[in-house]
Amino acid sequence: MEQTHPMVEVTNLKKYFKTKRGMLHAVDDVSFTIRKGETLGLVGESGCGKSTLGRVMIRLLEATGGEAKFWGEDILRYSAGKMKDMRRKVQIVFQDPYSSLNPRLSVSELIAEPLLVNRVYSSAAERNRKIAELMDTVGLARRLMNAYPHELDGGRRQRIGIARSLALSPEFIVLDEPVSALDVCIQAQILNLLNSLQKQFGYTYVFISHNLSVVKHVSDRIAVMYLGKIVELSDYKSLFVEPLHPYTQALLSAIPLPKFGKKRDRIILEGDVPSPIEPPEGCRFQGRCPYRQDVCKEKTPELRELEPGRFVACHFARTLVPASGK
Amino acid sequence: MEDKKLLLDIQDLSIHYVVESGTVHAVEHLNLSLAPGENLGFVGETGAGKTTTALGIMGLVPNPPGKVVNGKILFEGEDLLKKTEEQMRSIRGGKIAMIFQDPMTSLNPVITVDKQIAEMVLLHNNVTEQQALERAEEMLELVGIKRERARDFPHQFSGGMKQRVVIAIALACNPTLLIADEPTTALDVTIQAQVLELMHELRRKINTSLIMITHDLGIVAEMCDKVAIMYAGKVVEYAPTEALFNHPGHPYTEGLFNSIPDLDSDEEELKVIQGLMPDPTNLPSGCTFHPRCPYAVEACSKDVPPMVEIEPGHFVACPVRGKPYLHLGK
Amino acid sequence: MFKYIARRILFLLPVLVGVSFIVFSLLYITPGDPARMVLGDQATEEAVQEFRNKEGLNDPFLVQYGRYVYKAIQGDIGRSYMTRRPVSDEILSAFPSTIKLAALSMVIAILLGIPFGIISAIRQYSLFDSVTMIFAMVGLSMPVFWLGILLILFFSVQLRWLPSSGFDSLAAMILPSITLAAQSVAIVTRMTRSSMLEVVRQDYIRTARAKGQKESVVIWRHALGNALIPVVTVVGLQFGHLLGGAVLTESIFSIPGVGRLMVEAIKMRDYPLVQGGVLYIAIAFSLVNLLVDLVYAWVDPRIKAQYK
Amino acid sequence: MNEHTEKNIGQSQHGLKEIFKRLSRAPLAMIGLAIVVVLVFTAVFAGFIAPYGYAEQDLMAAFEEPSGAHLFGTDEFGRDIFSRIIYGSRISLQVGFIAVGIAVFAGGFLGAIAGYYGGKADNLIMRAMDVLLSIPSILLAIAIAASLGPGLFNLMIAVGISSTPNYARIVRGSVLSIRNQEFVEAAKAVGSSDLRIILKHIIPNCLAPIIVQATLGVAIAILTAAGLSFIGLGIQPPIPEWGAMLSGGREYIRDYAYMTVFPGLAIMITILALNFLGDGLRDALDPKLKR
Repeated sequence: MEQTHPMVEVTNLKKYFKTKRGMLHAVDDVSFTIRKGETLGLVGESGCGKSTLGRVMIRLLEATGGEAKFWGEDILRYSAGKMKDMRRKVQIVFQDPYSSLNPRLSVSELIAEPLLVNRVYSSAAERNRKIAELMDTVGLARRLMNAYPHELDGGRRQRIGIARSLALSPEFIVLDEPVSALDVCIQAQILNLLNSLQKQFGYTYVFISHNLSVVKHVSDRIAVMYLGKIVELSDYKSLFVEPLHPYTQALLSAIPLPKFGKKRDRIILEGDVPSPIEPPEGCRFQGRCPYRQDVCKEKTPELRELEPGRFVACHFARTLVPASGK
Repeated sequence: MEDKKLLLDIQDLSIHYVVESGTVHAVEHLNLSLAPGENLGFVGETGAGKTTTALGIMGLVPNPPGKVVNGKILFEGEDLLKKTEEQMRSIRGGKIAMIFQDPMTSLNPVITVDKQIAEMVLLHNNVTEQQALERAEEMLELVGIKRERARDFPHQFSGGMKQRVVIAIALACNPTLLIADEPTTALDVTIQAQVLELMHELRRKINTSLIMITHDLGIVAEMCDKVAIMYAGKVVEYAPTEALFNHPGHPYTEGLFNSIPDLDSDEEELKVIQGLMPDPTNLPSGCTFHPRCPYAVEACSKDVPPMVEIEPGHFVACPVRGKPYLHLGK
Repeated sequence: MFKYIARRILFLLPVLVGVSFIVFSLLYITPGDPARMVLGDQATEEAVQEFRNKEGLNDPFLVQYGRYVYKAIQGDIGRSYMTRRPVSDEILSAFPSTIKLAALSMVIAILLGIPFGIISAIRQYSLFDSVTMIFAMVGLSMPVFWLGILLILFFSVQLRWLPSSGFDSLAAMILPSITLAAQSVAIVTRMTRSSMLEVVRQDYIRTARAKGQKESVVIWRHALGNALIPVVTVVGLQFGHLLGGAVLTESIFSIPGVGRLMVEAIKMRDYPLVQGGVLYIAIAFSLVNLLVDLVYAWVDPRIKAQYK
Repeated sequence: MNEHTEKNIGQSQHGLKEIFKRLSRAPLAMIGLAIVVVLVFTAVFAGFIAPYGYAEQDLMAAFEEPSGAHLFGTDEFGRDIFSRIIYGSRISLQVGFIAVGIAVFAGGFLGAIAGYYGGKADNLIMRAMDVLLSIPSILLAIAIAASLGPGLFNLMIAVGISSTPNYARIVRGSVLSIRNQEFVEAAKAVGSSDLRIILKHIIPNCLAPIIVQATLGVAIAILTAAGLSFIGLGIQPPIPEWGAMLSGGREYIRDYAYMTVFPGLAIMITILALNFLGDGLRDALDPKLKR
């Protein structure tokens, strides 16, 4: 295998939003790469910027700064025409299976939309064949072709969203919390579907979620976000076995395990996540970190490769000492 | 379910909603009991009827369209369904308190939080307003909110803090039974950890029984002594937590466990339950789970399965699989 | 809070500039030569030209507008063609009656609309609710001018209980204020009802019930405070509606207010007076809106907090 | 929540049929609709229905009480009031529909631009609308009508402009809320152009509130127009406008009350019907009830 070049290279990506109270740093100087065929998990709590990151990197939102290279080319600088071609290769599945489908279109119209927009087929018959094929692929009964989204449950709606994203035979798909709105049984069905699709077609995924066990289940590597920054990035195993960043440690310890008598030592964080508006210098996590030192307030820790393949943004990773005083 | 002295004993409860498209059988012939001091996990997916059951206990099923059509809810030996509205009012909040799912909308936006807590105190205790407000501040401190914030409005608190206020309201009168309806579902996982920790601590201090409604088996493992699994309006399995987690009996319970990705091991594929929740206006005959059940036999579609005690205290409503199962082997 | 008030007052300025611009533009495009209107048909062409030059009527549009604003700030918005008196004097002398009429109607709308709306909502689908809602719909659909005539017909002509014109005694005020208030009563009732129904479905109402609170307290203490917040806005908007409706009401009941003045002016083609009336009423309405915004901030802590 | 039985999936109609089905469950709305249909029919075929011409004078028969010959009696010139009311429906409906058409078109255009593009365009347009809204709408209509002079066309323009800001606001609001829905993002993600997004995804989804507002708006427009005619700013005689007829009858109110009763009744029934229909439509189109 000669996978020297990663398929996706994101460098110093930034997205700020103007608000009444100042600049909101939703994504703040984020860099990572994704190899072909792998799944990169993106976890973090609400407001950490993970969904924004997913949208900015495929240019559904315009970035404030940085690069997002796909196959070596920065799509953030593409012209509108070139970007339109690019859209066929880069797709997204949304979180909310209710609001992500136009309520006035039927199932077949929804799936046909990308084909129509890009004029993939010239004849309606060919297009309909493709729609039927896509419905088979995602496990939607063909009799639902003329159904409307409001008649269907969340799981089937999400299958429509997936079929739509597959219509243009993309190579890269951002999955933005695709199972968060679903009950566990349906969630499991969708996870299996995504998994088998990847095996069958070799898709590359970015899987965004706040649910750690789901992310762990689907991902090859995982990036943990906190307040617009990636604080830790590594293969899923190391991350779960031996988290390096204090935030990752707290996050993992906070998951209630569905096993009897297996309780871990829980790290309870103080307080709430601070506001991402005009964040101060220094480590974003230092206000809640049980290991904080003086330097954490002054210097922003860079995401550094502590060991091959293991990145962490903490001045004291592996040398954490509980903060004195409190 | 033998009767020691039960705190709560629900017998054959049915609650229906009459809507345009038919009658929703939200709760159907439900049996459930709780001994004093116990913590019961009440688990099921969306639409299983967990919240409706809770509202039924509180006497707060919205009517119309909802109606309790059958059954008894014995609380400390007395049937709540036979109580007058006035008697219910003194039980509500005083003896049975409830925490609702969404802290963002559970508090009145135009009243300061101390007054919202004090209201509860005033209703169930013979105190002056001043004393009630004093108690409110104590409660705030107890749930980890500084006294200085007593006169703030709800919108000035974050989601986790609001849920603390909601908990303070619920516990202000030392209820005998606390019903918590998905108290952490709307919260982030680190905030959930804070709130669960708090509830853990307070339960010890206040010594109340708890019904924890949740869809998260992890929370049950952590918080509860007993578990009831609900499917399509019925309790299908009822067991001590340990028994349920170590050898779940009902095929649905088994399916639930299999649907959750395991943090400790790698599995390629999840063993899922096929199909969808049944339409609540048109439930399947016999065992409501039979259309999705991998073990179903012909009888399942005809007879409603009774609860069978497969080991002491472990009840399963499935005659086919009503024996210890091999979750162990996994 | 002070910051909020300051902001709201600052918002008023562009609105006033805009209103004056509209009013002036409308005056400008009105057919007919103002000079002729003032001087009369017999005036010579030279006299007209001289008047035009003197009054700056030959200047470009924007220059004339600038002058209009400059004068308006000093309270001079032209002279009436009919009476030759300053428009401001004419309007200000008529203004109290109009305000009195609108305010009286507003009070009626609030006193009837809010309670009826609340009771209707609490007893949704009851007979009371149905009857109230049908009456509200009829009230909403009743043309002000027709209602006025019917009331005169019945109470003045047939029963001879109340006077059919004037506004100087309490008895004389009754019919006009009822006439003008009818639509607003209907609107406030409907709004209060739907707002109550919305609020009663909220989670915090369930929380209050779960505390064991009495239903009446739940409604009065928890639901009402929240339900009235959007009603405040509607009441504010109704005031503008009432000021507009006053034009018709006044002309039916011969009340010496701005409205009747404007209707007379329309008949006499006394355009400065018509547009002056519009300007003054718009200013009054804007001030009322300002007041409503302040009340709004006062009742809703979420708004207050934004400007702390 | 899915409260639909599996079998019925794909059977539900979308669009007009579905809306009509839901509307048909509201009796008042159906009565409203029936009246509106009758009115439109009357307006179109006024020439066949009316027993007399609207300007046909018969001074010998002036001030006749309602009778078999003159259903609603005659006015001071002996004109048949029933016929004039029949013809009047033409004027009122014309003014109502065209004025609202103007307002929906202008307001919809401005609102859509403000909502979709946001920023400076939004600011400019909405501040201008605020200015218009700060003049009570009937006064604005009076001011415009006074400047433009009397006449049917001018009346429609005056009423249309005075209600434009309402539509601008409503359209902007719904465009804003729809623009932020994920399905618009999804359309962008598959490469749809702005135009396609607006035409196919945004506009069809904001039609509901516009239709409701337009129905209620026709009622308001008819009322406003009648009001303007009542004070002598609208339609000029002998054209039979209901408001003007009312105004004319006022002088004779003590002796010939029927002259004011019938035109007023005509206005009220029309408005009532439109309001019932609009209310019913609001419920039928409410997406909250749909789920």
